[in-house]
Amino acid sequence: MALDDARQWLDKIRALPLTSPVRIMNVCGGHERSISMAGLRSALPDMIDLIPGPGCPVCVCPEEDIYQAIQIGLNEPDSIVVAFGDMLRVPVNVSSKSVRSLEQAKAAGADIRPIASPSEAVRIAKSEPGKTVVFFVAGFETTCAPVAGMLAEGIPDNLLLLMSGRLTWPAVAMLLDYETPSFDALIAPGHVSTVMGPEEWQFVVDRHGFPAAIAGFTPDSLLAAIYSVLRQKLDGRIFLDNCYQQVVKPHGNPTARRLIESTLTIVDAPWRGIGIIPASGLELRADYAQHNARLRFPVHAENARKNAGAMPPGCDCARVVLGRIKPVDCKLYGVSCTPRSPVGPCMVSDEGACRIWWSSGIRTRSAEHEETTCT
Amino acid sequence: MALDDARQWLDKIRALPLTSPVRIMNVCGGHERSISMAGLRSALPDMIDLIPGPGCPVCVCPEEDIYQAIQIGLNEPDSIVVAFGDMLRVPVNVSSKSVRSLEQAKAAGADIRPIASPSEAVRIAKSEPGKTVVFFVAGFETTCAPVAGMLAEGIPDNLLLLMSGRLTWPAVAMLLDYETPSFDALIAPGHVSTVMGPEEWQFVVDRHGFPAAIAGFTPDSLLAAIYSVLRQKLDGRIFLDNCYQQVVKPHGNPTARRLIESTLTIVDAPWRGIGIIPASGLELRADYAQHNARLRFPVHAENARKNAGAMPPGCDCARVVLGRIKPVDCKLYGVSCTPRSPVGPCMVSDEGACRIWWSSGIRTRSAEHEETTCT
Amino acid sequence: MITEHSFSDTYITLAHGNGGRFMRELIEHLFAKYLDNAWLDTRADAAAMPFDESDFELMITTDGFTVDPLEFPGGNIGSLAIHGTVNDLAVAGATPRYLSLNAFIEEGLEIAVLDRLIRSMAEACRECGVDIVAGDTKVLRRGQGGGVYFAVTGVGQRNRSINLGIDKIQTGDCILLSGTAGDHGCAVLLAREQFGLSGTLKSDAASVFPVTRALLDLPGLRFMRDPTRGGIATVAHEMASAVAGTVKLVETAIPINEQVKTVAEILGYDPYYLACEGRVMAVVGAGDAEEALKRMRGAGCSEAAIIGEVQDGRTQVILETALGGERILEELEDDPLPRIC
Amino acid sequence: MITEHSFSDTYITLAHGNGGRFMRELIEHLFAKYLDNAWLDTRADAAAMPFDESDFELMITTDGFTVDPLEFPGGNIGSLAIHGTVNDLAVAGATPRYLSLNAFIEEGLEIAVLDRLIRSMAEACRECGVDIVAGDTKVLRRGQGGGVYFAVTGVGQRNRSINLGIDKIQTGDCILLSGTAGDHGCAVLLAREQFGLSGTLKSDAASVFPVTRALLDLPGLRFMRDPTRGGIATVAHEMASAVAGTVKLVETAIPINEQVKTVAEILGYDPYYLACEGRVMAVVGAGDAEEALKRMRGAGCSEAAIIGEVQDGRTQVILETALGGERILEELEDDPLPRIC
Amino acid sequence: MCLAIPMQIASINGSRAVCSIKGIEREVSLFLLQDEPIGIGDYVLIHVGYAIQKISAEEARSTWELLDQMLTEDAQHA
Amino acid sequence: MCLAIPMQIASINGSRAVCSIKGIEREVSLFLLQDEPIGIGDYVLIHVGYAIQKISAEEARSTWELLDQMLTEDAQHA
Ligand code: SF4
Ligand code: SF4
Ligand SMILES: [Mg+2]
Ligand SMILES: [Mg+2]
Ligand SMILES: [Mg+2]
Ligand SMILES: [Mg+2]
Ligand SMILES: [Mg+2]
Ligand SMILES: [Mg+2]
Ligand SMILES: [Mg+2]
Ligand SMILES: [Mg+2]
Ligand SMILES: [Mg+2]
Ligand SMILES: [Mg+2]
Repeated sequence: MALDDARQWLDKIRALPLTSPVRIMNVCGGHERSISMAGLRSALPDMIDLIPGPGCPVCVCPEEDIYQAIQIGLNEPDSIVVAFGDMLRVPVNVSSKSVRSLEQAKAAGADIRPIASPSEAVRIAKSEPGKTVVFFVAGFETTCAPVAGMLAEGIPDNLLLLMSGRLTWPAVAMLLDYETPSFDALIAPGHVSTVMGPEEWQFVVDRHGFPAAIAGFTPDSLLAAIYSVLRQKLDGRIFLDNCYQQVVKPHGNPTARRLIESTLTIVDAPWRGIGIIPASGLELRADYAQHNARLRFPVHAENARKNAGAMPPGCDCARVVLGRIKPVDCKLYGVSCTPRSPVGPCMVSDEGACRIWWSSGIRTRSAEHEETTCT
Repeated sequence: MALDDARQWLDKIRALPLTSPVRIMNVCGGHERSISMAGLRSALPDMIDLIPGPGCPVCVCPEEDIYQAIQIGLNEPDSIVVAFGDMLRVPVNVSSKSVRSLEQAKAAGADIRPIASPSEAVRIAKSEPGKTVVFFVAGFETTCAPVAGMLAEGIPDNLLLLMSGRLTWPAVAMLLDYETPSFDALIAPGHVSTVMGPEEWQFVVDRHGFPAAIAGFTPDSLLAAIYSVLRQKLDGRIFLDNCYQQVVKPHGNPTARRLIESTLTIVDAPWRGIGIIPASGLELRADYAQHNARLRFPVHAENARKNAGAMPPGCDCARVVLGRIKPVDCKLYGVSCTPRSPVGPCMVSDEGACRIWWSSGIRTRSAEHEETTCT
Repeated sequence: MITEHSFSDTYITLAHGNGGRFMRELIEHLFAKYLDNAWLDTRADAAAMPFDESDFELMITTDGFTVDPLEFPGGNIGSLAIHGTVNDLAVAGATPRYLSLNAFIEEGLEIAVLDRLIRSMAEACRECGVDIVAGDTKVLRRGQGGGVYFAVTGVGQRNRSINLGIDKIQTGDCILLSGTAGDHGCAVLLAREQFGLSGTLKSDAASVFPVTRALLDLPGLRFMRDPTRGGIATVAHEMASAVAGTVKLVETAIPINEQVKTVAEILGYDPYYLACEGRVMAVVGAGDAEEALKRMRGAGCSEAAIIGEVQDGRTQVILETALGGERILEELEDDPLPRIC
Repeated sequence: MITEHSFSDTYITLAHGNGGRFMRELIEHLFAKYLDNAWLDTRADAAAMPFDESDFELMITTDGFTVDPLEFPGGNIGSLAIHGTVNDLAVAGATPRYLSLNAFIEEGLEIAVLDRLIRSMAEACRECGVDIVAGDTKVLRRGQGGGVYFAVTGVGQRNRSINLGIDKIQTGDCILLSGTAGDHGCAVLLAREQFGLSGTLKSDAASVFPVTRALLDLPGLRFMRDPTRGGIATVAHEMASAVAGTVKLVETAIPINEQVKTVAEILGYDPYYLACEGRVMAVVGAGDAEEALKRMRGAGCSEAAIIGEVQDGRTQVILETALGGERILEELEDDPLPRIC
Repeated sequence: MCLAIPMQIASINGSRAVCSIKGIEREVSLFLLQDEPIGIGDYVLIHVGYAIQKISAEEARSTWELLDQMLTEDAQHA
Repeated sequence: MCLAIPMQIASINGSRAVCSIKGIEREVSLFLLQDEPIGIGDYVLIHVGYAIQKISAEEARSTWELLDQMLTEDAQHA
């Protein structure tokens, strides 16, 4: 049924009288993944260019934070580091002989466990009272809401958090403030909007005059949103469309927003490869200082560590994440950087733009994508 | 060479004009084991009856102490119990479905490790600073001396001791105070004397007029001692002979004795199956209260536990240990009690009289040993 | 020629045992490098070797079995060890005869559990018509190892006239799957009660010998394999490499249980990489594909389907999506981890 | 008739894997109870079974290998796995031909170590003239498991005219040992660097095929076995049970390395229970004993000796001590533990 | 990011619930929907084990559908 | 009890020593012999990893040997 709907939307898009290329950015790795899983790029008209933006919390998670999580696992006695599975393979900037990821730390003897819910972090902490459980949280608003819920419900003394929460809209706002934005229309993230409400994205339309639509994660919802922004552009009627009304309600989930406000605080925060974006991070409020792994443990990053926080040499993730170049435009893409041995974070996560492009079969610039430079 | 010596001693013994049976007691499991390993019982004239006495620290170790060690291993979080290997299989008086020995506690998940030296206890404690290491010490003077050395050299904070040290001579004194002692002559323990000096055994000769000789652990030394006590009896010249002059020096090892005195204190102590023998136990001095597992942990033995400290029903270990009956005289011997499923402690240790007799091939009273009742 | 290979890792990780590329490279560049001989083929399910002068070849296969938990809906590690070994012989075209069994048992395992495992093993042997003729047990020090590991070697016989092999695959051949994909992997995952998930799904673990026997005299039969660790995507990759072409799978044609789809969605896994333990992937000349399908169904595989074909093109596995788009199914890199994204 | 057996334990302990009585009972009353069939003989080193109509029987054996540490003077778990498997075929009178290999590798093992192990394995294969023709690897979650376990199945061929077996043993037969007892068990113990002990002793691990081949056509040859787990005392027990008589070993005749004697003394162990991995215990009619000894020595076993004989009497193993006394060698109850007494 | 799927509430126990979809059950937290009227049979969107929103029965649609419909109606009325 | 064996001191490092016998070495503590003059080459008796006494070269003998000898000499002198 949804599939029939998707076909209908596809037909409607194909029927649109597009005359020039349109670059549509999404800022949600889940969108990017659905696009790729459903093979939308190959199904859509060539004129439409789907551009992944800074939508992967794994890719933008600061290198220093991952390094810190690894060092806690390796060095703090009786520690257990838990993290969502996506984070376990992201590399940090150390020599290839050192421990480069949480997964390698696990092989080297650290107790690192992938979890699929904050509830599991609480359960593990309760079942191992003699250990210190450190929950390394990288995530956007959608993920920070359950974490806030977990905190508000009360957590055991031996559960600490290493928070790398991030807000999505400040990153998009920054992209739009560039002189030449790298896209023409925005697909806004559906689950972020489910929690925070669609109103957060109104600025794209109001302040910048860009077509925008909130999409869900099924092909039909994504295609509806793509159709919407294309029609907006063609018809010159720009508004914020909501193509995910099943769950994106006015004002989002007020309870979740209240819990985020009461447990977390907004801070200036570094995005990997991008730098600091003002007021874009979510950190524990001072009341939770006892549970803040940043305060409880020494900063393990030796000052001497070269390239702390920097992108690996040659890696163009920063510009990829900003949508300024496409993955294939990075000189390392497919050369020294592949999913097998990723150089930059964008090649690690299933949501990373480089990884997704690689998985879509795009191997070299010269082969299929001579036209892909979008700067 | 020592073997040639042994043959010569054997010939000398065989040449002695024995006319009535002589019961020679040893109070050292090591002696008993050497006797059995060398097959001395079958090699000696029938008139000579070698009787094992209370010479096995494993057999006489109080049941309550073993129970306590097991419970520490099972219940105290982050504990490691270390013990000399001999102690791991000794059963306590609980139902056969419960955890009955340290070895079963290990199978049930406790961290129990056999060690061969007090130095290993220190090493383990140092290498696992997050754990509490409990060293369960059952042993006679010989073993308590190295433990005293370990204490005097200084031990890590996380190393506790559960002391079941015992002195040998008070047990022999008790046997001699009986109306009808179960033996006619004593082979005194060589390594206890090495540490404590031969003088400790002078009372056997002086106060009780019993032949006595200190023996080492090679067949030649044992045979020399057996020859000596037989000659003493035959010639009517009773004295304390030292057939182990290589290491048994006057006053023993004064340093070891001094260290025992400065770290351990003599207490009234229960012997499994025998009861309390006054001033026969070695416990930590008050200065080591911080390292005393008895003081640091609750007594795990619930008061409700039936038979705590008692001998198993039907088990005659008490009288076996006292040399008042021989193993085969116990009704359970070879019936419900075998090395495979020991009932009493004497069937557990390689030094236990019942185990040793079983290993010597003695299976039933009626078969080879109709004459073995010695009460 | 054996070329030198330098491993990018210093330590063995779980990825070296998951059926994917890391494991293949470990086998090719370490085990096979040293152990190479005329009969060893690390890509084959069973090894054929001369032994006597009669009509049959002696076939030997071996597999190690580790599952957490030891028991799961539809089987346990005991029955699985038999089925897995029998299946490797079956897909190679052999009739399974004798097995050897090694059991590595962890200190502290409940004897009652072991009793159930070995009993299931015996039942599976009877059902498959095989006998365990040699065995050994070792007890391991308590670890986090999960209780028990089995290693089973299977010896079977194969008619010398049978001529199957991954190198027999040709462009234009059809690919069949004898049942739903990923049930075993998903059932085991659910049995772990990790992630708060539960379901009624059963493992597909079973002998595939009835299916392979039914296909064996089909003239167009090129190759069969049981898609175990790494799932159908991994077998598709092996086929693509062997033929140096494209294996195209059709999303809508692949039978997948609804519960498998749902679990995959919840955890962000891809069902094509989840293990089966009672399925056959068969490659058949296009002209015989319908007949092969009929025979599979006749052997009790009601959900058997033609799921794709072998095409000229780059060495790759392509999934034609429901929307008519295309997606590359990459070679499995690593064990799946639960995702939030 | 299979009789019911009730285990005195609730949990598996290390004693269930040490070659002694607990393990035997586990195998007899659990594994064999369920897996019983015409060919399975839990007491045999290798299983003989009909396979073809030619002069040879197909022989299959299997063994699991766990050693801590993985490498020890005189070998490692890789070479040991080959020698151990080859030896089980050899002592059964077979010529080893093909092997299968299962490797269970613990997460975190250094690849360089694995590299050394598999290399040694390959060398051992070449030296023994066998090929590994099937294999599998599994990676285990990190435990205290010790890095790697191997399970090896061996297939060999044996001339149908050969008629060896533990049931061929007769009263009056002589028992030979091809070299010193307990070297392997002691060398591994020393390699553990536990108990602060060290020494220069090497494991005896090696193929015994040259020895068994040399003995094979001796008319008086009744039985051969490699005294591995449980040592020569355990094999002597198996012989005593089989003949329902007394096996008498002579202390002064048993070759034992001085270092083995010393370690046994220090820790309170009994060397007769320590494992060999390159020795043969052979039972030979008294009239052929000297010839058997000559052949063993001719096959390079300079320390081979006649160490005892089979006598009428109670089913037991007696050690005649140096002083002419007698001592019962009990059936191994449990793994040895270091003693203070 | 923010992988989430719809499930139906099968049972509720305080702020915990068991949700199910197509035979798969998952224990989830309803803590983030504590201010919503919610009951057995309702559909919710689950992210990392937490219900983050109640799902209404709408289809995936774009405002353009409504606009086009209105325009068509306008045209018809005109 | 008190299993102990003689070993020869091969090297000394503070209160620790390496002792050897017949090719087997063991690390032992000399702490209990701290008041004895002790050196490389000396034989000591080791119990649970501790040297508990220095060993002198005597044979296993009984006082009776001495007594018998004295008696024989007495008889000869008489
Ligand atoms: S290809 Fe690799 S190095 Fe280049 S931008 Fe992408 S992740 Fe970074
Ligand atoms: S035979 Fe067993 S029950 Fe009887 S005295 Fe000896 S140890 Fe105790
Ligand atoms: Mg196989
Ligand atoms: Mg297989
Ligand atoms: Mg297979
Ligand atoms: Mg075996
Ligand atoms: Mg075998
Ligand atoms: Mg073997
Ligand atoms: Mg064998
Ligand atoms: Mg395999
Ligand atoms: Mg995203
Ligand atoms: Mg004693």
